[in-house]
Amino acid sequence: MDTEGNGHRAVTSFPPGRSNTWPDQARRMAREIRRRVLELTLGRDGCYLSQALSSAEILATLYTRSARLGPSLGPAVPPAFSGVPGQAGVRHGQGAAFNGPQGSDYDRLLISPAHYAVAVYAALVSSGRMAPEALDQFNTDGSQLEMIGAEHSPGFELTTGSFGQALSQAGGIAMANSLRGSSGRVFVFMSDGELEEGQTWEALQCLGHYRIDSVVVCVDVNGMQYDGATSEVMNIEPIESRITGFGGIAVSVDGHDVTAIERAIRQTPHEGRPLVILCYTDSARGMPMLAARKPKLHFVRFRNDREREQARAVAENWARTG
Amino acid sequence: MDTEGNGHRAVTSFPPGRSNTWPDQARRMAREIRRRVLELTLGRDGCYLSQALSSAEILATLYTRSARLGPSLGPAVPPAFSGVPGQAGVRHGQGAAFNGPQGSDYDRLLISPAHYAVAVYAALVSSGRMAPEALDQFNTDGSQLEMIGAEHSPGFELTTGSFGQALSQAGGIAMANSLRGSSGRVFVFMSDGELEEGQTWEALQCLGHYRIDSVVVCVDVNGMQYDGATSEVMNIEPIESRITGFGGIAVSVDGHDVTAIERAIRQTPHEGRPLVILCYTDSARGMPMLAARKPKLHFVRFRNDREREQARAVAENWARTG
Amino acid sequence: MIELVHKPHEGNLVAWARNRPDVLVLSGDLTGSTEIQLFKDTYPERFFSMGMAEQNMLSWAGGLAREGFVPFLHTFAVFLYRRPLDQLEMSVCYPNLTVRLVGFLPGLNTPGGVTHQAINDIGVLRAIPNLTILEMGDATDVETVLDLTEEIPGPIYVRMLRGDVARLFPANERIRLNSARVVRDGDDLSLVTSGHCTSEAMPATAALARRGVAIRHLHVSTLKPFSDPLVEETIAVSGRGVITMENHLVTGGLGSAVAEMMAEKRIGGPLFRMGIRDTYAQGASFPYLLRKHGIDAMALVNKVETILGENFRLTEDDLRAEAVPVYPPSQVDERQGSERLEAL
Amino acid sequence: MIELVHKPHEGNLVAWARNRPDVLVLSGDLTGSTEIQLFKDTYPERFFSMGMAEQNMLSWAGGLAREGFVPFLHTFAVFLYRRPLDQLEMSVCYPNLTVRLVGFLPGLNTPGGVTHQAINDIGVLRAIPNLTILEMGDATDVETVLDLTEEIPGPIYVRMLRGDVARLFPANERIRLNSARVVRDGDDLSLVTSGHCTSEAMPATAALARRGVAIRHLHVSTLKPFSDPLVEETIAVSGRGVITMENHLVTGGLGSAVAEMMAEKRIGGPLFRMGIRDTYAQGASFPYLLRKHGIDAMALVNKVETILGENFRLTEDDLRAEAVPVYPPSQVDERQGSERLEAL
Ligand SMILES: Cc1ncc(C[n+]2csc(CCOP(=O)(O)OP(=O)(O)O)c2C)c(N)n1
Ligand SMILES: Cc1ncc(C[n+]2csc(CCOP(=O)(O)OP(=O)(O)O)c2C)c(N)n1
Ligand SMILES: [Mg+2]
Ligand SMILES: [Mg+2]
Repeated sequence: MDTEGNGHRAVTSFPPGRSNTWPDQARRMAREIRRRVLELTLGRDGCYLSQALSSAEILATLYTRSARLGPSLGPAVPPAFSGVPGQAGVRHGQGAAFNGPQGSDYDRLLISPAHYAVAVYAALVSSGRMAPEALDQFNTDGSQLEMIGAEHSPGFELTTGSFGQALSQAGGIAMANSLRGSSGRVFVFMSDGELEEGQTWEALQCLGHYRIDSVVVCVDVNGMQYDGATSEVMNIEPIESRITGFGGIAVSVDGHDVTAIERAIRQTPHEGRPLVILCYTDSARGMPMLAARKPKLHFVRFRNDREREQARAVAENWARTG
Repeated sequence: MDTEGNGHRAVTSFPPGRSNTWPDQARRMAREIRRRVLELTLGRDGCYLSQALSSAEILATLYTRSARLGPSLGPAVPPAFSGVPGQAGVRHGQGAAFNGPQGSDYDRLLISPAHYAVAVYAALVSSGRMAPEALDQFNTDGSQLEMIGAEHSPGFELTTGSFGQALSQAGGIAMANSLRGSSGRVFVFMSDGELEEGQTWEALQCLGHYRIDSVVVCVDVNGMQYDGATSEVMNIEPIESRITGFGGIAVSVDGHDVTAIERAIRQTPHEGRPLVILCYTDSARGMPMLAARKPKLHFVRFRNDREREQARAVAENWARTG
Repeated sequence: MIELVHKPHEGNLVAWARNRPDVLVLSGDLTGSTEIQLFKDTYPERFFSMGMAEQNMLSWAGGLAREGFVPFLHTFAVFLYRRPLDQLEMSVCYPNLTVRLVGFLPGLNTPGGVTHQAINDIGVLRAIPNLTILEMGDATDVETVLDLTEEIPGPIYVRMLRGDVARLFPANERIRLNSARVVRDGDDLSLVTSGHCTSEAMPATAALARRGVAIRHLHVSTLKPFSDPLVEETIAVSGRGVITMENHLVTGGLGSAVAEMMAEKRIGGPLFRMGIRDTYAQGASFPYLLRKHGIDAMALVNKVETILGENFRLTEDDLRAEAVPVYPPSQVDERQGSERLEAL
Repeated sequence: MIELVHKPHEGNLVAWARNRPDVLVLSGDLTGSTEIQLFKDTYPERFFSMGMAEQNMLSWAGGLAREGFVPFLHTFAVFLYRRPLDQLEMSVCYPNLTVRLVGFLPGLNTPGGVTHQAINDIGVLRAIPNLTILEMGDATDVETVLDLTEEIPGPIYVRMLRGDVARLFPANERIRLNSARVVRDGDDLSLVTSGHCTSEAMPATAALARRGVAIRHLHVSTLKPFSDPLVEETIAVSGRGVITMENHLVTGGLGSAVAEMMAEKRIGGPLFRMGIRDTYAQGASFPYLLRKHGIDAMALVNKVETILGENFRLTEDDLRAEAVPVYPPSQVDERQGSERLEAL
């Protein structure tokens, strides 16, 4: 395993002169993800902001360090939506181009909770895989940057807006890899709400049964779902023992600590078992002004001018320290 | 809770003079279940025999002792199939009549793996809830005693031939009971193959979330499914920790020991949690001649005259000692 | 000026359930998006959060219904028929239980993309015995459908509308089972629409009327059963043909139901089915998708022109002039433009 | 004397897969009942046991197909479209992946009762974009369908037959996409059948021919797409009407597809749809259920009599005399009688 991380990363978007240790890069990327999604939240009067706040470090760690991804093969500014698979010339999974080439030398990064799309798009921008102006397309008619990402959306490879289906598909991809003798890992980014779907457990059970250890799952355990706290809506704890019981290896980490996430991925022995990193996170991370609204933060719209001003100040501060 | 067991039991089918402690009754009932299903297996040249062999003591314990069931309200010999629910005058769940009246004084017994039907029918006969000649109808055209039971079939209340759906329905029934202030428990008999279905875990999760402790599940862990050993086909172990992780209380017992099953049901504290009794069983129990065919015993047909003779001898012996 | 009713289902459900203690609401973790927050606040003891586990929710509802409760399941339509189809069939429809499925985001009417677009719900569900299928077309439909459910002991699927819903039909002319509403009369062509397409068709038929094309227009709200004599009669006297228009695939839904009636009764025709033409769709705003898939007002005009071999030179402005002013113009962008995000 | 082919799929799959290393088989814990034990024994490294977890199986297959493998899923039909409909749609059909769904126990042809009867699979699946739907009617269909799949890059659902399958069509006249087979010619009535109903109809049309009724009979094996000119032409020249006959609900399947064609093209008619009439069924033997639901040979005779207003006084014996002797008489009870149990 390449413990030195990803040699292919495009980090040119980071100003020279800054520290270029990967954790610093990742932290900067996380800040940029937050800022860009916050700006969209202000510009569009509402967005899946809390998901960016909770997952920024997870995505940044995967893109910066843990997932071996080659340089993007996608255009800096994605073209308009060209059709659904099956229509002339349209193939499945086209959004994967932004995660670079596929093959034995590379890992795969699969996004499961499709409403995290805006955070993924921001991660692509902040890792130099997509131009900043591409975000202007977000959720506009005819754009591939859909609000709920699908497999044509940049950074996506699967159509997972109906939750809980990515892990099974990852299993199929990982099994195909092993049949072909390819050593790439398959990273799956999931939300904690998805742990309520029975299919998630069918998938883990099957990964365990086939001793597939090339699948690494990172779960954003932000403790909330649409209606509120998971503990109130439908309890999922103790997640660790659920995962262990179903054949996985589970590690809980502070989901805002990039080195902790990275270390858990790199150092946890999990031979013959899928690895599940439970990234416990705060859905208001970096924006204390939102903390009072927890756990009802599934979709954030600022309520008045005062809130908007406060938020703008946060964004500007992040831009300065970017 | 009525620790003295079921005062309504009809045990008249047992010869007088025999020991009438409930464990002895239950053991006799188990023997009769095995014998009757074996006779059908011979008479029809094939049947779900191994399911009767593995589950006989579980069903016998539930019918004899653990489940508070009133006397059957069904006719000794069930009439012909009268139509599907929705057709004039046909209501859902009619097979439940054989388990007696419903209401606060009674428990419910729900059968999940519908191919165990023949064992259930035999249990009804051996507990005096159905006449022995009713079994002649088994799997004949126009009879309610279908090979794969459905909710009109004697002893059934749900239509569960597509596996893994009974536990959720039991949850709804138990929740309704508690909304109405009814104290009856809901017993669910399941097979181990059903533990592979994601829905089973959605159901357990929900029972745990709502702290529903009136549901008691008895699983026939015979270690096999259609294709062979569960460990080979799709591993489900460690079942105990899976269940604990999902909010249940799990107890493993020897599924052929009626007192162990009964004790586990009666004595295991499980306040605020559903109770799951994992009855580890032997699918060739009582018929060593079948042991060599394990774990491929999902449907048993004797292969030649010698086997049939041997089997007939076993049946006769059971009849004598019945 | 047509009335715009704000969240008709939300308040109606609460009022209607007041003296019906057996009515329960089950939520699939989309309480705010399916207008049941008020129910939850008003009757917390009758509201049950089922999380994101639709298979369990469907079977669980079956269990509740077996005990005499009347569960109303609220989630997006796709999560009522795709994820839990087996449970819907075996735990609810086979036993013919009194379960009500309230499905939101019909057809292309969602900001959520392909995974949220219930473009084939009617097609899938028409193939399920015992199930009654109702589709809401206006605020009156929404406000009166709960009363209608009481006439139907078996399971019901309601293709629901949310948010601000136009009132197209008088508030006191309640929805009736298997009974279409006559929107307009005429004998050049027959038009049968359902759901949103009814309001889409109204300006088109009005503008065409000015050009001398008289269209008999029915609004259908019961997709199953489908044996309304009014529909049959309308098809039979169909002049140059019958058009169906639905926010759904052309296969399996309204268009197919009409085709079956026409073929079996050998009446009317030819049939022109407007709808999504056997394809999945991308995520975008509703008006954009309606246009792209040819099920908006102008598409209807074009279809009529093709059938009649004429060109009426109708512009978007002509249609807008006819448009029942459902939304105050200033709010159109606010409501439907993709620029304005809504939580799902 | 018509040939009876023993397990045509089993051996065919093994032979066909020999030089196609990308072909994988996924089993839903029904290996012995879906004729893939031989595949498992022959290519153990290409056989994958997925247990009883159909949702995972469908999505997993999507993952394999994305990587260039061609998974053939084998289980009972109900467990391919009911339990995992969402996964079938979102993980397989939306991305238009090369996944093959081999579904057993079509319609009422199962000892398993309502939970095992795929009586609405065609109806549900015709509403799914990108999916091709094939139904097997004889051994030649079964033996040649794998070759046909290679012409279709997207997902395919095959309604499969198992066990001893009659050969109705010459072994060298392979199944073709969207191409019906002419079983018999005539101009009094048109008859379109699929699956088992084709062999059910043959003795009936033969006996009716002796009474002077000339029926044009087509066997359809592609349910989607459904645009075969031969079907259209047959419907158009339909004499006194068109009969469809299918081992499926009358809604959503062959009958609806024909109705759509008739209504849109304004051809032929009236249409008489034979099939299960919008109801679930009990568990019993196949012949018993076919008779009870009116889709056996005698039911077809009765339908023709009703249409023509005649009584041909045909008896079961008359039909039996015509019957393609598919099963050696001595084996009939063995094979189909409910007295003889089969494992599912
Ligand atoms: C199968 C399925 N059911 C329901 C939904 C609707 N839905 C969208 S987001 C969401 C909440 C899921 O929880 P989580 O992803 O943890 O949400 P967050 O932390 O972002 O609030 C739900 C129920 C869905 N997308 N898929
Ligand atoms: C949802 C579903 N999938 C598949 C089947 C087909 N099936 C019938 S029995 C069986 C084996 C299930 O395991 P188990 O009940 O433990 O079997 P046993 O111990 O009796 O061999 C299967 C897969 C089914 N009935 N339901
Ligand atoms: Mg969450
Ligand atoms: Mg078992």
